[in-house]
Amino acid sequence: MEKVLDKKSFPQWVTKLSSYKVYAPVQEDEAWNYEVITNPEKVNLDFPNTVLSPKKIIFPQREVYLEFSSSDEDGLELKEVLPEEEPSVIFGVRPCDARALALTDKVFSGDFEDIYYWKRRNQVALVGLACSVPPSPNCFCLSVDGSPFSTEGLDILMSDLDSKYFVEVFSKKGEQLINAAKTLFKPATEKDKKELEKNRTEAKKRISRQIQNIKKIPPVLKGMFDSPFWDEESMSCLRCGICTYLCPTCHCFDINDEVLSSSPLKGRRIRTWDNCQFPDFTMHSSGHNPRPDKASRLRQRIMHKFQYFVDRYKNYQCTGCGRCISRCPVGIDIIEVLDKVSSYEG
Amino acid sequence: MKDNTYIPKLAKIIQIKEEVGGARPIKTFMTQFIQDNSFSFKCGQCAMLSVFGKGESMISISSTPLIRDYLQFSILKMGRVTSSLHEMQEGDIIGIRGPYGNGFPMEKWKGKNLIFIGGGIGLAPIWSVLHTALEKKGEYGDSMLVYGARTSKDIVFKQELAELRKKMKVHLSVDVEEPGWQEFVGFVPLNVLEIKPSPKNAIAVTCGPPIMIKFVIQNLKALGFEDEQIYTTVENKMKCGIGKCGRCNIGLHYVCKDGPVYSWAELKNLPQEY
Amino acid sequence: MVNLEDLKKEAKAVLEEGKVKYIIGYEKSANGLMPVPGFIKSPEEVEKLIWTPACVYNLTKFLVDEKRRKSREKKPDERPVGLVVKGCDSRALIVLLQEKFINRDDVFIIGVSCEETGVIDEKKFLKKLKGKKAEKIEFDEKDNFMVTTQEGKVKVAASEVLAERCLECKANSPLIYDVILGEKVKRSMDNPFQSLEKLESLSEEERWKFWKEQLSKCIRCYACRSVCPMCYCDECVADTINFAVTADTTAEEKAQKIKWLEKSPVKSENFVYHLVRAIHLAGRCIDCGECERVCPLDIPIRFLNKKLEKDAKELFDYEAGFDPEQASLVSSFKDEDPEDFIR
Amino acid sequence: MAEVFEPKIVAFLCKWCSSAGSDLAGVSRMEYPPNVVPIQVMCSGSVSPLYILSAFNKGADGVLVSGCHPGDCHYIKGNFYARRRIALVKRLLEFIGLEPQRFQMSWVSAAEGTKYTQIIKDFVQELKPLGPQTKLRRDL
Repeated sequence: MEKVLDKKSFPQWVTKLSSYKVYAPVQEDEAWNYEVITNPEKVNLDFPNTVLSPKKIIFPQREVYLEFSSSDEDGLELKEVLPEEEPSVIFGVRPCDARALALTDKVFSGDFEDIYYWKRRNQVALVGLACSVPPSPNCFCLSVDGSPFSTEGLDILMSDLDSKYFVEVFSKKGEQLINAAKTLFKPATEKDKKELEKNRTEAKKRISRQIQNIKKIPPVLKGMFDSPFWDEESMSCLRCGICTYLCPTCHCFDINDEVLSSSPLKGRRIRTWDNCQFPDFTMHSSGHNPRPDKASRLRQRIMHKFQYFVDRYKNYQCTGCGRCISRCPVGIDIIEVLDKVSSYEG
Repeated sequence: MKDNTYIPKLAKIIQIKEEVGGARPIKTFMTQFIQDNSFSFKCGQCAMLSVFGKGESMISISSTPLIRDYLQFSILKMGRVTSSLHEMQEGDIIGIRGPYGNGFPMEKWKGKNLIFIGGGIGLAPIWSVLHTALEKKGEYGDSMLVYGARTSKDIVFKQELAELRKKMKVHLSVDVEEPGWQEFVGFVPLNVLEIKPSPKNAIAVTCGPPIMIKFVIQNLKALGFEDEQIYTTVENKMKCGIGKCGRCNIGLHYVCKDGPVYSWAELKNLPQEY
Repeated sequence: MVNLEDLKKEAKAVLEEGKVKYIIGYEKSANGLMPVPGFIKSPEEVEKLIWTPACVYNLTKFLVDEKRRKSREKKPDERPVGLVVKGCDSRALIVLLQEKFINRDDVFIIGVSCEETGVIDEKKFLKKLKGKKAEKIEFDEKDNFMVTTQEGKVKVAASEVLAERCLECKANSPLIYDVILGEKVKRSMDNPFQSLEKLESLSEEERWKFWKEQLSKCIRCYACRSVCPMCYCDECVADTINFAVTADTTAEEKAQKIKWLEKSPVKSENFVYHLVRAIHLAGRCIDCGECERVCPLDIPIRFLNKKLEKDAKELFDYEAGFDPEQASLVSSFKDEDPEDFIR
Repeated sequence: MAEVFEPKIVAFLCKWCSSAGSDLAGVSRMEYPPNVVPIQVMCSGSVSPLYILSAFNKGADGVLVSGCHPGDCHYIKGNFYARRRIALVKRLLEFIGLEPQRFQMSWVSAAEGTKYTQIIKDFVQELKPLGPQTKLRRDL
């Protein structure tokens, strides 16, 4: 289903969605992030790359998933804590962030379906915004099977046609959002479609960065486990967690208990984000650590995204959003690392 | 609604037996589920034990799946969770979730002689598959156990081992000379060379400290065992147990889901990340 | 004006004599304005070295990595490591020497003076360019920078894009060095705590509201700790495993270790982490501003350290990183230390 | 009667002086509010800032660090180090907006039972109007 929406009436659409919890990119000083919006009039869809991707709404950095308490009469009691019923909408989702969620969907399904993830995922509608101008100087979505207007993971994709948005709907959830304000949407005309195609070809040309030959990387990586390449490349790494915590496709997590009172015992088991750059990620309780230094951890980050994930799910676990390049404190550039990998004969 | 594997089922500790005292104590716990007992598993699979307020720890199930009314775990006191388990009394409640891991491919071992080689607490995962093989006498060839520990005090399942000698060949060893010890003195891999088990129509299963596994596999290959005939289990830090939290991988494999049991044919091609 | 060729010449000389293992300096990065930390191993590679107003990193942190790497090698190469050092970085080096974390002959110091200006604050700079993409930035005369963008060269006044710490700079040329480049010029220094005093002047409730909002944003990526040269502990109280675990650590030790803060990135735990880190930096932080630069959520955590720096100066007349022989702030005392707050 | 707020105070008392002072107050049957959770430490110099932050994190409404008078320290210099460290912690906590009255330090010798009770009385009086400490308390 293809429609057209005047930019002027976009705020009315957002107001009509009052039964949803509405997220949109919100600016605070220089940084943009997806937050719950209070005033539909002030939703601004002209924004650079957000610091954190919409993943933080569907796979929050911290979630309580089990509460345990013990009392003298009925001993130990467990209570499963499921996410609340909150139909929500996220506006301004970049295609690369939506593709990232489509990749994370693969991880959290399979033989052990993660009901916490899926409960949230199913109640959040993703309204995408195609990138007419690359939101970050380091976008490289074209190199990893993505594009500035890809639709994977999205319920609706809005593309900017100066005075109006070209609106494509892909799912029932998307249709419900449209039906909430049916009158605002007009059918798309041939002229709109032609203009859309023109904009899209230009948008593609504006993506300045790309990986040389991505196809060569997974096979080359297979033979590079023991190569000294990783020592040289990780010399400047400071072992912080920025590249993984900001990455829209990273899904590693940790499970810990938090005790509110010890007698009578009351507490909860929580899941928080975790990442492979920290030492306690893989350290055995005996102190042995299979990945003891930053070289092995850089290797794990690159291999997981460009070889293990490719073997297991037939996709690169990277959608080219460029956040890890823009925010690395020492300027380690994953594109340069990958270009060196593809031309590496160790 | 598919059951949520993250939520442990409550179980009561019905019996605790102290196997080994001293600085590296080992205790065997027998646990019984409070509500349903529909927990079925394969030999070599593990379960995530929960001590609420402390955390979880992945432990291999050492009782045979043929026993329905309890699960047995032998636990070496190592960290926060295992220490709290060691402080528990009979009747205390813990959480168990699982079963996790691929378990031993026993269907491939029909009619084969089974050679079990264990070191220290490594006997726990072997205990389950060894008793299952004994129970189903006809299906397998004759089995043999080669087991060693640092000192005689560190040997687990002492009474059961004496019982076992009546049913199969058991070769014990201690690492260092000890008054009153008649059997082999020295590391387990050397004991294997001493016993020279025949590789003909045989499967070798070895669990124990990584250093022991390395030399046992070396010696087994010297004795003519093929890579497909040698099985072992791999240890890595685990938190989710279902291949999602991303930490226990060796190369492409998540040890908690695709492992912990690997034949040497598979393991030798995987990177040394355990 | 510091001449880049002199820097290359010095570096090449030291490398050719084999006096150093390698030199840590600022290297041209392939695609951006900002340089990357460079590890120059051979004399030919010195061509990669650059010195521009974008050389913001405090490279002293890599001495911590070097020490860790050396401790893991069986036969380590005992030669010192060359290090390109600005004025503020040299103060960080002095604190590491003062705390005996490294000895003087572990490092060959190539000092570079910022003279009249300093280094840029990347966010201020990009905001100033309003979207135009900067290819290169160079020191120009006295106090402005020459920026080459796609539309040609543009002059930018240094003071508009300088990093906060450079506006409050206390050491514009290195205090310790084996070789020095650029003149040691006295610099008119603004009040070193001007930005801090604005925050201090707020009421208690306003300050609490400010810090509550800021520290609730923290996602505990620990970039501030990873980039800080003073944060060199192997085991940090903030980590879940906050002590050295070896084969013979007993189970009791592991079980009894106190978990000082939860891993959850919630306000209360973020406060414990940031406040204890600030206290552990009291009298050690030399205000290189890296913690604030790298924070992905732009949390102004530098103010926590600035506050303690101001207190150390006012209460105990103590300044970090000026004298390697000086006793450290919290392991020394004076009889006349203030005690008016003690009942 | 509205439920009166009783502040909970965590007091780090140095074993040689302040803790002995509080014992003296107890032995001499001196009356003072029971709001204090005393933690005996070997010296006020051994009170790490992490103890103070952890106390507030676990819900303390007030924290007191009490040691020997300068010159009386069993380890000669412990209280001098404490003086400096607690001064820094106190100013940092004020800077982030914690009510200054919530964190106090005192010198109490083994003979000053009355002074100890007076300090506790004053402390409780100052804390009562502030209400429970919710700023640094765990919000899990």
